[in-house]
This record gives sequence, structure tokens and C-alpha cells, in this order.
Amino acid sequence: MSLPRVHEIPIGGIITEPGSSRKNLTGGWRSLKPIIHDDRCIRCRICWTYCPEGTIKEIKGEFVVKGRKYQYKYEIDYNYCKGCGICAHECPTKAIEMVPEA
Amino acid sequence: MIEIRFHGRGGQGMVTASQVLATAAIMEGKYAQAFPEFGPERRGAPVKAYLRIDDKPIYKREPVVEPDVVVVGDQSLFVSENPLEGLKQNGILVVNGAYKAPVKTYYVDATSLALKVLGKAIVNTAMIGAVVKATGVVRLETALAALGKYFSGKIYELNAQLVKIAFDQTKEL
Amino acid sequence: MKVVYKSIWDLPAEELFASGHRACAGCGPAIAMRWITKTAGPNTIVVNATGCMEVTTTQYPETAWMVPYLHVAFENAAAAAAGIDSAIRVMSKKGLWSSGKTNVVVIAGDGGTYDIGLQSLSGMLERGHHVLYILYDNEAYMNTGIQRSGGTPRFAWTTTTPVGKAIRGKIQAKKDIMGIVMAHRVPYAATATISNIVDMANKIKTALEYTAEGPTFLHILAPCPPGWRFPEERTVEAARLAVETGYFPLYEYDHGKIRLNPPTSNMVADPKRRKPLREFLKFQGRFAHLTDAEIEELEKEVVANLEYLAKLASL
Amino acid sequence: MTAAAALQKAKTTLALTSNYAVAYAVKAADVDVVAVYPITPQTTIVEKIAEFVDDGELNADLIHVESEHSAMSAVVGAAAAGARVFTATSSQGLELMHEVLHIASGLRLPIVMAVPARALSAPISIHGDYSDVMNTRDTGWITYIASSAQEVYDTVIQAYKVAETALLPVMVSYDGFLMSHTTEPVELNDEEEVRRFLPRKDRPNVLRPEKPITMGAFAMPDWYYEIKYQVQEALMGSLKVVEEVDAEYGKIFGRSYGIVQTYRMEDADYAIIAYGGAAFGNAREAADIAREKGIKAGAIRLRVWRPFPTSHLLKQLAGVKAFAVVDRAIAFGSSGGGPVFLDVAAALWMNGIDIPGLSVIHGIGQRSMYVEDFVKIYEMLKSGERNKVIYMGLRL
Repeated sequence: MSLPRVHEIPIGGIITEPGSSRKNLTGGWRSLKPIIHDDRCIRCRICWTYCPEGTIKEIKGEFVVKGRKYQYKYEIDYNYCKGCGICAHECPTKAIEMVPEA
Repeated sequence: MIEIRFHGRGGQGMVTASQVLATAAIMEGKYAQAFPEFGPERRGAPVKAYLRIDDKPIYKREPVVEPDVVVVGDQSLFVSENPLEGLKQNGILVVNGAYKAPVKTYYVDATSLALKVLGKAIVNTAMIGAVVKATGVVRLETALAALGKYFSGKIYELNAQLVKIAFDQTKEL
Repeated sequence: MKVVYKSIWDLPAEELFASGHRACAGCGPAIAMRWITKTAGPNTIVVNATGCMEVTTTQYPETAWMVPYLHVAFENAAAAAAGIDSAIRVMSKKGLWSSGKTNVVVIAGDGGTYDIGLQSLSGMLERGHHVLYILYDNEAYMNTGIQRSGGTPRFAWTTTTPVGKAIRGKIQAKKDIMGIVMAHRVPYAATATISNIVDMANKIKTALEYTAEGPTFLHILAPCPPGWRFPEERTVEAARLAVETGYFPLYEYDHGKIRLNPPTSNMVADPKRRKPLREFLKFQGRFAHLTDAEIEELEKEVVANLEYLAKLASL
Repeated sequence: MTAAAALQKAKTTLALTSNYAVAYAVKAADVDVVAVYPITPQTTIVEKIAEFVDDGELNADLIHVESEHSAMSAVVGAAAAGARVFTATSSQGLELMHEVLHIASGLRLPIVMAVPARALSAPISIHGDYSDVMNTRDTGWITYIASSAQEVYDTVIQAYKVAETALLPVMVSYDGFLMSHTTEPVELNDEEEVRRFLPRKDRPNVLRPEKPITMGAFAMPDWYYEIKYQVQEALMGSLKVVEEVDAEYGKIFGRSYGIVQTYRMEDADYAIIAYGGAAFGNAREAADIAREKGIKAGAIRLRVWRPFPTSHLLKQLAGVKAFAVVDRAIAFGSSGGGPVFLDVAAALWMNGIDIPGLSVIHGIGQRSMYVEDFVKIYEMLKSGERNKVIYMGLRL
């Protein structure tokens, strides 16, 4: 990859694109991977709250699991999840399981 | 160019005197340069201030070593130093109180005038009047106007009065 | 405290601290950053002191920040924020600031606050700038490799307070930074942790609101897995135990009045509700060398501190 | 009444020290944020600005910071938010700021700072020399050294335009005490005219919630060098900006100074290169005296120290038999002489020019410099003294 030359870089070392760290996929840091067992998830929002990476997405919709209706479900953005396991550790119903990265 | 060296003691206002006269000269459209010799000494310590006035821009910035005029605000300075050092052949001394010196001398009793008018022995404004009388380097009216840039209100009134009295009472010894 | 968020379900959804930052897996401060930005909202300027959160979030040419962000140096975040506060006020008067009421928030670690930045913090507080200063405390210089700071607790191992034959860990106690801040008689200061998010978010909101009057301060405990030497999934638990054992009391200083917050207030009312300090210490490698006597000594300090705060709260 | 006549009428000449001249220039420039910490001999600048602010004559926020480090940090913050800013310091204060000076240029912030130059501790000295300013050599700041209160006033106003055009911080320095506390005539501009000269412009590097940028990022080896090279390029290019702004200012306000100022250099065999009011003022007086003694003497003043005005200087040195640089600072342990001498020597060598020179160190800690001393320098040059360092006025 060729990097930009002196005059192709904004002055002052400023970064003009907010949130551009998303270009840096930190998913590769992972050795353990969290898996959400949706059937055990009680939609308490705790994993979403504590993720240091903001990788737990709250998806809105109509979800029926084991006869119960939910308006949310949680998904993990594996592009960024570093596999720290806080979500699994904090989950009150053990709905998140850490499994070795394939 | 006329070069004046002021000798006084910290707190007597001799630095301000040099600045007022520089301001007056500038107000008359001349060029002037006034600067003190600085040190951390405070009230009572001997201080010097320098003043140059010319019709042309002034470039040199060295202490005044060969003054045309020496102004001494406190006679006791003749004991601790030699205010007349380097005074030009035909130079003059302007001094607070009759002091016999081997040069052309003008004097005024600045301390007693200051005590009478201001109620304290701050002699700088009286010495301004004396210098103006002795040298004619600026006009009395301009000196009074310049004084107004440094003092205001009642304090200005009293000091302006003092300048005028000192101007009137300054005599050649 | 103004209760803006009654429960976890009221918390703001929009993320302003982007993924892809380079903080360690399980980083406590990163959790704090997410909630500071989410709670403060987009009309906020962040001034960050040098530290973990600066180097891991702004590696050129990428940034995790979605709000305007300035890093100047280690010791001067409060001074730089003071300049921004002044600029906004004067430019608003002159019609040169079009963004309306903008929050100015400092984010600094314990090194940048307790130690090298204390002078500029004190100056900013004394001058009454409209700035929220947030200390994220991970109790050592983690960015440079776990060296002791004024925020490091007694007996803790760090790379500069090793457990030797003659001296075992840090000798001195943790500095009372809240006491120092309160001595400046600011409108509002509070402690919070990354385990009690609703409490923290409400305190951020309250502190921001009070910046209309003057400077406000938040002391957020943010555990560091590599620095405290515990497994990275236990970051939130570590913070929670710090509160539940009384090691890190939750309280507010609101216009001269101190108020203890739950669960700290509960354990002061009923000491049985405080968990033994050992539960906080036992899984942290930095305390692994502690003897029973040393733990007992620390526990006495914890109890004394709670009694001290309870006394202040009763005034 | 024509516009020009109205302008002439609006002009007033006051008796001001250089420090007061700075304050009047800051007022004219409609500065937004001033952050300062008092230090001798800078203090009277702060006092005068405080008067202007408290009297409502200057609509600025005066931040009474708790140190110079915070003074520079606060103006960095304010400039990053888009404000027009000012600070001032001397000596130890400038040393304490040093870290942030690099950051100000690296972030490309148009900060203007006045520095009445003062000697450095230890032993502590409150008196003037240029040790403090010279120590900021590699910080990426455009650095002026003015030689009269009038020039100080004009240069501070010019500095805002230069800073906001080149997007670099600008330092306006001058002799501590020998200028900072010397009362001289200063012609003031019409403030409305100054504000037209300094229109508010948008900058790319400002903190605005509408367009969030990250300033002060962490750069790895793949990026750092290019960003720092930009500062070097901007600084080298700023000489042209300095020249253009000076010319434009001259057209509007009737006073301009150029990059290097010369005195009787047209046919000079021997040149003294100096900077600041006392050294250059005395050098030009000495040139007159030396010429009366049959020495074809001339004087050159560096008005701009950074970026170093190589081509302007070399043009003046063409045809000169020998030169002396009078430095009011010691470059401790250097390969040969004072700080400016080193740059002059490098400029000559880099351009393949071989003119012998003397490095004269003088006026250290405000040791009195007399016109007579400068006459002696011309005499030394005439008598063939070459390639050595002379510690003048020293009891060796």
C-alpha cells in the first residue's frame, strides 16, 4: 500500500473523518469468541452496556423466541469484538458463551 | 540631542519624572527616549533614569554616560555616588535644595514644596518643574499636559500645582 | 443528582466513540469513554490528556472520536479546556460561535490528574471555568507500563513499586483527589464507576448541567486488566467489587453538601451490607503478595474512610 | 474629507513603552482570548491589557492562568476553538512554555506571543538578553525581533495577519527593559482600519461540533515525519508571507520594515549583523563614527530570525570584506560563537561563500553595550581580526 505524500495530508496532523477508527478491524485480536444463545437471552441490555468496543448491536424488530415476543435482539459485530468476555461474564442468564476462535 | 540623567531614590518618582518629560517632548512633536536603570531594589535604593530628546529619531540605546543635564532628587546621593560623573563641560545640575557643586547649578526646595502641597516628600513632580525651568527642554504647558497622562483627578491637580510652584521657585545658584 | 435516566432502558443509544480503537481487550476506561460521549452528546468538545485513552483512540490517520477532540499534552488538559471555554464565551458574544451551548469536557487519567496535571486542574477550578473535568482512574501509569501514580493504592504492586525483600509494593496511600477538588468549592463533584452505568450517566448529566455555574468534576474508577493483573472478562466485576467492599465509595459533593449514593449509603447505614475487602483484592495480581495483616490494615483504612465520608455527609 | 485624510486625522502619537505598544496592538487586533502569567519584564503588557479589558475597551476574556505552561496551553485550546489569541512572557516563563511551543506549531495554530527578551537563570537575572528567545529556535515559530516601540506595535498587528495566513504561531520579541520599559513615541493606527486589515477567516483546523475533527493525534513512524515536514515547509514559505504582509501594511498604514534592515551597507566593507533595539541602534551610531575614522562601516539588522532570512542576508553581505555578528546570547559549547553567528556561518557555507567573520557575544544579562564598543568591533574587523569568538564587556 502506498501512503499519501506530504501535500496529500491535512495540515496540523488533524483527522477530519470522525469515527474513522472503524477502518481498523480489531476482530483479529480475538482468541475466544462470544456466541449469544438467543433462547437464553432475557433482553436485559447489560452486555450492550458494558462492551468496551461498542460491538453489541441492539437490533429492533419482532422476535419470537420459545413463544415469547421480544422487540429487541442482540448481535455481536465480530469485526471489532476483541473477545474480552465481559459480556459473557456479566450476563445474568449465561446466554453468552465464549468459544475458541475457529 | 539633549541627554538628561536623573538620580533619585526608589519611591521618589524620578523614573516617572523622566517619562513625563519624554511624553511632553513627544507631544511637542519631538523624539524622546526615557528608560530607567533597573534592579530589584525597592523603596529607598538609589535609582537612575535616562532621558534623550531630539528633533530626529533616536537610535542609540546605551546608558547616558555624558549627560547635558544631571537631575538629583536627593542630596544624600552625593555621598554614596558621584552624580556629576561624565557631565559635559557646559552641562548643568538641577538639584533638590541648594547644593554647591563646581558646575552651573539650578535648585529648588523640592522636599519642602512637596510636603507643603502633597503632604508627602515625593519630589518628582517638583523636579519636573525645576528641569523645565532650568533647561527649557519642553514648555511648561506641555509638561503639565503630559503629567495628565500619568495622574488624574485630585492627585493631578495637586501635582500640577507643585510643578508650577517649583517652576517659579527654581533659581540658579 | 438529577435523575435523567431512571433505568438502563433510558440510556442514550447513539454511539459517539467508535469501534476499532486500540485499547486492550476488556479495557475499563474504554467503557467510560463510550458513556461519557453518549451521555454528553454531539455538541461536546473533548480535551484529552496524554494517556492510554489518547494513544489508543487517535492513532493517525484514524480516530475513534465522533465529537471534536483536542489532545495537547499530559499536564495541561485543564488549561487547554479553559482556553476553549473562554473562546466559546467570547466568540458567542461576538457572533463568531455558531454551535450554541457546547459542553467542554476534559478526560484525563490518574497520572494526568493526581500528579502532573494537578496544577492546571487547580488553576482551572479556581478560575471557575465552565468545564467538566473527568478523571478516569486506573490507579497507575498504565500507558507507560504500570508505574505508580498518586492514585495508586497502598501496598499495590506496580513496575516502580515492585514487591521486594525490603519494601513490598507502594508505601504511600492513595491521594484524596476528591478532597482536593472539593476544597476548591466547585458546584459539583462526584465519584462513579464503570460498573454502575446509570449512576455514572446521571452524574455526567448533572455535572454538565452545573457547568453553567462553574467547573465540575467526576472521579470514575476504571479498572485495567493488565495493570491490576486480572483476567480481562472481570473488569466490570472489579469495579463493582470496589464499590461493594467500600474500597471506592460512591458519593456526590453538591454545592457544599456531601451525599452518599447507593450502595455506599446502604453499607454505611448497615455495615453488614459491606462485602469483605478481600473479595476485591483476591483476584488482582497487584495485591497477590498481601499478608492477612496487610489486608486487615487496608480494611481498617476502608472503614475509616467510610466513617469519614459519613461524617461529612451528616454535616 | 478623503479616506486617507480621515485616516491621517485618526492617527495619534502616544508616548509608550514597547510593552504598552504591544497592549495597544492587541486591542486594535480585537483579540478574543488572552492568557497570561506575570513575569518581569513582561508584566506591564498584562497590566495594560487588563485595564483595556476591565474598561470595556477590549472585548476579550483575560485568563489569569497559574503558570506560563498553562498560558500557552490555554491559548492553544482557544486557538483550536477558532479564537484570535494572545499571550506574552519572558525568560523562565518562555522556558516553561517550551513543550507547548512545539505543539502550537505542530497543530498549526495562529497564536501571537510577545516576548520582551530576558536572561535565564542561574544565577537569576531579571535583565535583558536573548537567551530565552534563542532557546526557542527549533520550535517552529515565526520569530520577529523588533527594534523600537513603534515597530513592536506594527509587528504585533502584522503578526496576526502572518499567523492567520501561514497558519503558524508567531513570536514578537524585543529587548527586555531596554525596550520593554523605554518610553518612546508610537503612532497608533485607526482601530477600524486595523480590523479591516485583519478580517476573520475560516481555518481548517478548528474544533466545531458541526464538523468534528481530532487534533493532537498520535502518529506512528509512517506518518510523523510528513506532518513535521509540513511545518518546516510552511515556516520556510512564511518568509514570503512576512514580506507581503509588511508591504501591504506599509501601503495602508505608512510604515514597513522589510526582512532585514540595513544602514549604510551600500558601499560597506565591514558589516555588523545585529538584532534588537540596543544592539542595532548602537551599531548604526557606531557605523557613523567608524566612517568618520575612515572605516567603510555598515550595519544589518535581522528583523526576522525564524525563518532565517538567508537570501536577504547574503544579498547584503555580497562585497563585504568581513562581518561580525553581535549575539546577546551564548550558545553554550557550540562549534563557534553565538546562536545567530552559527546560522550566518551555515548560510554562507551552504551557498559556497567565504567571508570571514567574528562572533561577538555582548549584552549578556544586560551588561551595558556602548556605541564605543561597536566602534571597536569595526576597528577589529578593519585591522584583520577574523574567525574568533569575542566576549565583549566581560572581565576576563
